[in-house]
Formats: sequence, structure tokens, C-alpha cells
Amino acid sequence: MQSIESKMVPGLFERFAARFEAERDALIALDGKVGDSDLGLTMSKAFKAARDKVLGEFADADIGTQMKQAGGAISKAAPSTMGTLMATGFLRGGKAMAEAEALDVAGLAAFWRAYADGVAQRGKAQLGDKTVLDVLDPIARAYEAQAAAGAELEVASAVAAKAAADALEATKDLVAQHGKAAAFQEKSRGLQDAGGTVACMLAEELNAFVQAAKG
Amino acid sequence: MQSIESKMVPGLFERFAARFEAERDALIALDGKVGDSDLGLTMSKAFKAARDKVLGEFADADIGTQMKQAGGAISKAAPSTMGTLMATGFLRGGKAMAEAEALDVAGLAAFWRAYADGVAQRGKAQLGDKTVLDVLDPIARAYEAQAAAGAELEVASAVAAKAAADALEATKDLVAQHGKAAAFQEKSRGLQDAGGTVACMLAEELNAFVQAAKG
Amino acid sequence: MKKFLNKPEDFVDEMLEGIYCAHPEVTYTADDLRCYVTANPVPGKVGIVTGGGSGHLPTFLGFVGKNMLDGCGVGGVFQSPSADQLAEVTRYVDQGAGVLYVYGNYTGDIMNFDMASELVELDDIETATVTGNDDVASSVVGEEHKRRGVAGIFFLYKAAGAAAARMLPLAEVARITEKARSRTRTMGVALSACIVPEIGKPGFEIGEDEMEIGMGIHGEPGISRKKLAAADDVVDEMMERIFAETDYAKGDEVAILMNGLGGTPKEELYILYRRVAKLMDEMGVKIRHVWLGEFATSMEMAGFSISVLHLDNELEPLIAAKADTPFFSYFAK
Amino acid sequence: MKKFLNKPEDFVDEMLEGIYCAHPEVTYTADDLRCYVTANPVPGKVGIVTGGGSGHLPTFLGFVGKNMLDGCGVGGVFQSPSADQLAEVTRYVDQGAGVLYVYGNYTGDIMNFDMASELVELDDIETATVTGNDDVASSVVGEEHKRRGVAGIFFLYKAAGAAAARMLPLAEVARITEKARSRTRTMGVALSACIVPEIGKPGFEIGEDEMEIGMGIHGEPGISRKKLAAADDVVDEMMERIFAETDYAKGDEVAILMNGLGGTPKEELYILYRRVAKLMDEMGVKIRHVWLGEFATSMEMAGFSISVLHLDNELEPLIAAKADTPFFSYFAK
Ligand SMILES: Nc1ncnc2c1ncn2[C@@H]1O[C@H](COP(=O)(O)OP(=O)(O)O)[C@@H](O)[C@H]1O
Ligand SMILES: Nc1ncnc2c1ncn2[C@@H]1O[C@H](COP(=O)(O)OP(=O)(O)O)[C@@H](O)[C@H]1O
Ligand SMILES: [Mg+2]
Ligand SMILES: [Mg+2]
Ligand SMILES: [Mg+2]
Ligand SMILES: [Mg+2]
Repeated sequence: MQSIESKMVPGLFERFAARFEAERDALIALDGKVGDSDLGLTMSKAFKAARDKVLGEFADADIGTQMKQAGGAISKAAPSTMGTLMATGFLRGGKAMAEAEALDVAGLAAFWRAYADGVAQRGKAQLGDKTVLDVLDPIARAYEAQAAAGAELEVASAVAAKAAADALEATKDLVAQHGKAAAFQEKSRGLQDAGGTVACMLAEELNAFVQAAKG
Repeated sequence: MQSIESKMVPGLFERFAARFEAERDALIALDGKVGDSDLGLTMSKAFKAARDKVLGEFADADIGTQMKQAGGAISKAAPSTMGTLMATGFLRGGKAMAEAEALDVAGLAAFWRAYADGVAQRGKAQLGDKTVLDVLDPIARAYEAQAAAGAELEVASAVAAKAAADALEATKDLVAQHGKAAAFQEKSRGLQDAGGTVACMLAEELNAFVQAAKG
Repeated sequence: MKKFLNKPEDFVDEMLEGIYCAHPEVTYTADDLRCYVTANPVPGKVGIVTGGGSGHLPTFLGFVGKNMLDGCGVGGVFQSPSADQLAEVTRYVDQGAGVLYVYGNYTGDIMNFDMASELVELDDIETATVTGNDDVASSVVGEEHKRRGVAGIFFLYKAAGAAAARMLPLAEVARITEKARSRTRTMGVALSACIVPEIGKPGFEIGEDEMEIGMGIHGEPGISRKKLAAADDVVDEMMERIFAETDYAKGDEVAILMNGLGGTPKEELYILYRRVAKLMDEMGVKIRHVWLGEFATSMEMAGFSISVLHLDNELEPLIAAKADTPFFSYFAK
Repeated sequence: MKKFLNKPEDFVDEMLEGIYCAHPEVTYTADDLRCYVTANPVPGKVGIVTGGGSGHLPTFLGFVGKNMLDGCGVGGVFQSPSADQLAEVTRYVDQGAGVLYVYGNYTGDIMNFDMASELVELDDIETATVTGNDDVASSVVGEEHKRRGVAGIFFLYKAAGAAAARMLPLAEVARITEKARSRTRTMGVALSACIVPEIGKPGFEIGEDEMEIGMGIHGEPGISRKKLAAADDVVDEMMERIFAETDYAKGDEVAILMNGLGGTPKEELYILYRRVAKLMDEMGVKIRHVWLGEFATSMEMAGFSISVLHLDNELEPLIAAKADTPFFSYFAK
């Protein structure tokens, strides 16, 4: 498989929705350590709303529109920090896709770059601030490198998922600078970032989706 | 010993105060069953205040004044239902003593009769309503009977204490008609009345005081 | 016991010190912090005096102020003030027109107010008495005189205060307050106990999933203890009791007090009120006034009560009158 | 979880339904219950809009009313309203003079208000922003921009609302509100957690004898967790932090907000306030205004906060101005 086609996108969002439904309590617990425990709620709501949107009126739209609509749905359904950032990411990523009918590795590189940059701009966070950006940026970089190397979609998405997992692990060494976790300062060291965990799950689900589509 | 003299009255109030201090938690628990748990607090405060009054400026006063002053102190220190009733009792009992220098069996009969009648009038309760009156009235009747029979003080006070204990036991069969306990209606049956318990303790301490003074 | 306290025995007096610091419009008389009075008595006006145990803020003292009460005897937690204290308050408050006592129907309070009125009679101060007994759960129909007073006494204060502010004579103020009393009904429900500071442990036990319908504000038991139900169902059960004793005609008007017992957040009170409004609407009864918040609490107890005053043409403008006390401000609309 | 609820997911919307039933002076726009606005916008006046998560009543929406706010975006429990909702509220509230955004310094809210202001720019609505960051415990001196907003935002609302009511232009209202922001400090302490209805369990654990000094209103940790101390000692520790960052001269004036977090009774707040008044008195600082009660809660959380606004001649009359909202009424004295 060389690319994800727009008619496959609803299936991808079904995966996202199912994953965040399944991780609801785990994310509540994770956010509860240095935050306000809402992340499991907001992410399950966010991706349920995104799925409903993409499965519904926009099942046949182009990929760019699907992604933007997913972003719009998330921004209404879950306007917390992560909800708003994920909404911004899908909106900007979708814009970068314009009216593309399919997403190949180069397209995914562009999508994730726009996604990560949108989040950085909206959240005014720097790399190393222990936020979702510290996982999103490595995902974008992985797809960019794979696109430059002309890698297959299956390979690229596996590499990106691995990069996300590593990046998430690396957030443990960082000290939170933003949001509710920042109040914990040094105490946040040793804990993986909650928002980064969400980004990692996105990369994982995307990869699992690609692998399943191949098989 | 034929009578309690005014100079002995401070000792009697030391007994009352010590007893209600010791019974504080038990009375809290008892009142808690069908009331608001305050009885242990109010009675320990009430008799501490009475003792301080009678031990202090009124140590050398006549018995009537001592009793009235005790009542006044109680009414200020613990104006709950039982506090106010006990205050009324001591005030009326003291009045009945006029300027007596000593309390013999006849004097005690008059004291307790005035005490019980004052409580009945202030609380507007009838005999059988499951209140302190159902113990006070038997105490008064016991002293009256003993006085009529010309009994010794030691005998009369022992008989009165026994009458109080029996009357308290008998309150178990009654259904509360007044105060917070009335809300429990039938559920109050089987429980001994909290206010009656206080009256019984007064009779017991008076008796113990008389027996100790004899010995 | 998790409370912000210094010594438990100083709870009431330190609370009063804080109140006097914060609110210069109230003060105390007879050199006794617990003899709480307005700093601005109105000459010639009937004085309104209340009193009762502490632990129910803003009840009782919180309603001393403009267009409401003039004085309050402050008791220990859940205990009556003394007859002496009530007499002192009465003497301060009397402005030559006599004094109305308005308080809850509890034995301890009754005896002390009665004693106080005997004491001030010696000073030629005329008094009259109305005892609030709005708690439907505390005795059956026909035995209303045994019912205890709870949050609904707010309406008695409001009516009495506004009537007195019109400079009506004592008998009139008493008659109007008595009318407000006879037309007020309250039902409450509790989810948790509270702790009297000097006792240090809860007054009763209640299961993690239980509610007590009709519980009194000192923890007196109610009508039934059952599993906590959905908010709408709880309201339905409570309102059924209130509706059962009142004849409402279509177009009748009521005032409603949704009262939190202390531990229940306002968010929940509004969810509950939503249902009350729906039931009233279905009956064709108009809610002319509603107040929602904490009016008669039991310190940190979780729970709430619904009080309904069946308005008439005489009571409505009194309830609608503006009022301003340290704990309750209302702009007439 | 012991709450009066129907379905947990309906908590916010049913609460809003109750509020709209009870208070005809507020309504909603864009057919969205969560776009909460005054029913009586004042032509030509700068609009003041706030917004934030639910679960803090009366914050945030409770201060929409006369002489205070004009609109509020209402989020889920502890969650920001959406940018779309804030934009709708802004469009309704704008009366040609522009709109001031006043809200707490939280990432989610900032992002959504920023997005909203971009959206309404397309409608030629001018906005300005002041974000409350009064919580001393949430970051050190020098890093004030990282501090979160808590109960002290009440003073920003009061100043902004009174300034706008004087028909001052947007830049002036913003300048004054910004000044109130820079002169407001808050310290809080919590004794217990609260439960978000849809989560169903407490956000954190705290021991039976512990307190958390500096805890945030969503349960964010504070400066230290220690054994619950005597009320006076707790106040001393909190006030020390506030005094440490403010230069008070003898004769300076302050306004104080003693705020209960939800589960702490007013009795305790007064005991605590008594100590605050004593400390201020020792410093020679005059407490010109004090409000005491529940202003910014965390549902049933036990605890309280002290907010201090260092007054000046410009702010004082604005803080003293009368105000009337469904949740807060104040007669100017
Ligand atoms: N300014 C920011 N920029 C980017 N990401 C941020 C920022 N602030 C917080 N985050 C991310 O958001 C996560 C928390 O999300 P969420 O629970 O939605 O926050 P909140 O409950 O405070 O609104 C953090 O783990 C972090 O990854
Ligand atoms: N009207 C009454 N007349 C006489 N005794 C009464 C009356 N009402 C209550 N009591 C007595 O008071 C006792 C309760 O006293 P107390 O705890 O002081 O009441 P409360 O806490 O309700 O003020 C009851 O056990 C009963 O003996
Ligand atoms: Mg969170
Ligand atoms: Mg009792
Ligand atoms: Mg409360
Ligand atoms: Mg949040």
C-alpha cells in the first residue's frame, strides 16, 4: 500500500475513537498525577466527535476536508488544552493536505509537520518544555526522514510510531513548563507527559491501521 | 446525720460536677440515639458552672440561695432543653427552701417537689411523655413518702435513688412526645430517656453524698 | 474532624469576633458577644428578635440588618441562647413599639424565649411570639404544633422585617408573620452528617449510597432512609409531601427557597431547582420569587431543603421588598 | 460519589437550565445553553466577557449582571468553553464599544479566547484581554505570568464592571482591570478533594489530618502538604506569603475576599477572617472592603482562600460601586 485514501479515513478515526475510549481511565489516572484528571474524558469525547463527523457527512470528502472537519469537531467537543491543541493540529494538518485524495509518506510528513507547528504556535511551547510537542515533533521528523529516503508507507509509519514511543519515554527526563503540570516543577520529572502520551497513541494507531490495511 | 447543712452543699456540687464530667461521653452517646448528642456537653458545662458558683461567692450562703444561684449559673452556662429545665428546677427548689440553713428529709421532699413542678411547668410536659419529669416526679414522691414516714436521711435518700433508677428503667416503655426525640416516635421505645438519666444521676449522687457524709 | 479551628470551645465566640470585624453594621450589647444586634436601630419601629443555636450560618444572626431582623441571641453550636441573653437583646432592640420574637419551634429555644419575655415584662416591654414550624417531615398533619422550624423561617423573617419597616404596630407585624408561618412548608434531605466542634465526631452514620429524607438540621432522623436516587426523583418525592398539604389553584403564586445544608454545591442546587420549576409549572403555579444558596446550614452537612411559601396579595410585596444584611442583600426588582 | 445528579454527562447543561429558570435577567445566545449572556445589554457600553470551566459557582457566570459582566462562555467541569462559544458570546455582548476578555490564566482558556478574538476580528469587533493570575502559590516572584487565576478574579470583575458602567472606552477599562490584576494576590489551602461527576472519583488523595497549602482550584498541588494546624497558624502562613510580595505603607487600604472552596462552612471562614483582620491591623493597613462566602469554589472541596487587593484612589470607588447579579448583590454604602 502506497497511501491512505480518503475512503479509508473513517476507518482510521474509528481506531482513534476506540483507542481513546479504551484508554479513558488510564489517561484520567495519568493526567491526575500532575494535572486535573480530565484528559481521559476529553480525549475520548474529542475522538468520538471526530469519528462521528468523519463517518457521517464527510465520509466521501477529500482528506484535507476530513482532517479539518475532525479538527473542528474536536474543538467543539473538548476545548481543554489538549482538545484545543489536537483540534488545531488536525485543522492545520488538513489545510496542508489541501484537496488531496490520498496520503502517501510525503503527504504524512507534510501533515504532521503542519500539525506540530500548529500546536507549537497555538500553545506557545518550546521543544523540551515537556508537552505534546515533544512527541509530535519527532513524529513529523520521522515521516520527513522516511519521505526523503523514499520509504514504503508501512515502514515509515512503523518508524514514526517507534520514534513517538522513544520521544514519549524521553519526556520523563523533562520538567513541565506549561499548564497545570508546571506547578509541580521538579516533581514532574520521572513522569511521562500526559499530552505526549496522546500523541504517541495517535502515531501508534496510524501505524496499526496501515499495517492492518496492508495485511 | 439528720440533714445536709449549707456548708456541705459545695461538696455536693463537687460530686455533681465530677459525675457529669465522667459521664460526658456516655451522655453524648445516649442523646445521640434519638437527639442531637449535646447532652453530655451541656450537663458537664452546667454542673461545672453550678459548682464554681456554689464553691465561690456562695459557699457561705443559705441553702436556698445556694440552690438558686446554682440554677442561675446553669441557665447561663447551658441553655439547652435540659440545661434550662435543670436551671428552673434548682431555682424553684431553692425558692422552696427559702432561707433554710439545712435540708432534712422534709426539706428535701419540698425541694424535689418544687423542682419537679417547675420542670413540668416550664417544659409543659405530662407524666408519661418520656421526659426527665418521669424520673423527677418519682424522686419527689419518694422523699415525700419517706418524710411522712419519718425516715432517716440515709434511708430516704437510698430509697429515692432506687425509685429514680426504677423510674428511669420504666421510661424505656414510653414513647417520646417532646423535643428532638419525639420525631422518632415508636423507635424511641426501648431506649431509656436521656434527660431522665440525668435526673437519676442527681438522685444517685445525692444519696452517695449522704452515705459518705454519714461514714 | 477536619475543620479550621483554634480551640473547639472558642468556635462560637471567635466566629462572632470575625463577624463583628467584617460587618460594622452589627454589634453586641450587654458586653456579651452573643447578644447580637443591629448597630442602627430604627426609633419607633417594632423590633424583630430571633435566636437559636450556632452552626447554621447565615441562620440565625445573618438576617439582622436593614428591613429584616434587629437582634439575635446566639447560642452554642445547636444550643439555645440563654433567657438572660435574649432579654438583653430585647431591651436593646425595643424602640418603644414592642418586640416580636420569631424563632424555630425547639423546646430549648421556646423555654428560653418564654423566660426572656417574662424578664422584659418587668421592664414594660411588650413581646409577641411566632415560632417557625415549617418542617413537614417532623410531624404529621394535625400535629403541626410539634413540627420543628427549619430553613423556611427565612420567609418569616422577610415578611416580619418588611412589615416592621412599614412601621406597622406589633399586633399587625405578628399577624402577618403568623400568616407567613402558616403558609410555609419545607422538606429536606441529607447525605452526610456534620461534626459539632466540641464533640469531634459525626452525630450519626449514613451509608455511602444512602440519603435521609426529612432529616432535621441537627441530624434528627427523617421519614425514610433509602438509596440515593436520581436528582429528579428526590425532588419529586419531596415535593409530593409539600403538595399533599397545600391547596394550589391555577395561577397561585409561591416563593421558593432552595437551601443548601452546607456541603452541597450550588451546581447541584440548580439541577434540583430545575425540577422544582418544572413541577410547579405543571401545576400551573407561578414561582414569583426564588432564592437559591445557603440559608440555613448544618455546618458541613451535605443535603438541601426546599421551602415553599404560598403567597397572597398581602405577603407578596413584603417578600419582594428590598433587604440588606451582612449575609443577605436583595434589590427589589 | 454522593451528589444530587441525574446523568453525570448532563451536569452542566441541567445546572444551566436551573439557572435560566431561576434568573430571568440572564439568558443564552446562539441556541447554546453554554453561551451565557445578560438579558439587558447596555448600548454603547464596553462588554465584559469571561469564561472558563464549570464547577466553580458562582465563578464564572455568576457575576454576569448589573455593573459587572455581560457574558460568559461556560465550559464542561474544569474545562474551557470552545472558541466558537466565546465568539458567539462576544458577538452578542458587543454594543459597538468593543469587548474586554477577563479570565483566568489557564492554557486551555487562553487558547480558546485567543481563537475567539481572531474569529470576531472578522466581524470587526475589537477585543482586549486581561488574564487573572492572582495565585501566589502557583509560581515564584519574577514568573508571575505563569501564575494561575483563582478567586481574586472577583476583584477584576468588580473593577472592570464598574469602569465599563461609567461608559469608559475599552482601552481605559482594560487599563483599570490590568491595574486591579497587578495588585491582587491570593493564597489558598485545601482540606479535601472534589469529584468531577463524569469521573466519579476524587482527583487526589489527602490524609485525614493533612492540608495542602497553595492548592489550585482543580486540585493542582500547592507549596506544601502538612498536618492541619490551628486556624490562626494557617492564616499566618498564608498571609506571610502575601505580605512578602507587597509593599504596604501605614494607612494603605485593601479589599479582602475570604472565599470558601465549597465544603468549608461560613463559621470557619469568620474564625479565619478574625485573624486576617488582626494581622492587617498590626501592619497599620485598613480593610476598606471585605466579602466573605463562596466566590470561586471547587464543588464540594473543603478549604478556603484569602485574596487581597491593594487599593488605590482609582480602584477604591470601583470596588465600592453597587452591583447586582443573580449570584452577587452589593449595596454601595
Ligand atoms: N502551552 C502548551 N503547549 C503545548 N502543549 C501543552 C501546553 N500546555 C499543556 N500542554 C499539554 O497538555 C497536556 C495536558 O492536557 P489537558 O489535560 O487537556 O490540560 P488541562 O486539563 O490543563 O486543560 C500536557 O500533558 C501537555 O502535553
Ligand atoms: N418539653 C419537655 N419537658 C420536659 N423535659 C423535656 C422536654 N423536652 C425534652 N425534655 C427532656 O430533655 C431531654 C433532652 O435534653 P437536651 O439534650 O438538652 O435537649 P435538646 O438537645 O433538644 O435541647 C429529653 O431526654 C427529655 O428528658
Ligand atoms: Mg488535564
Ligand atoms: Mg440534646
Ligand atoms: Mg458550602
Ligand atoms: Mg482541564
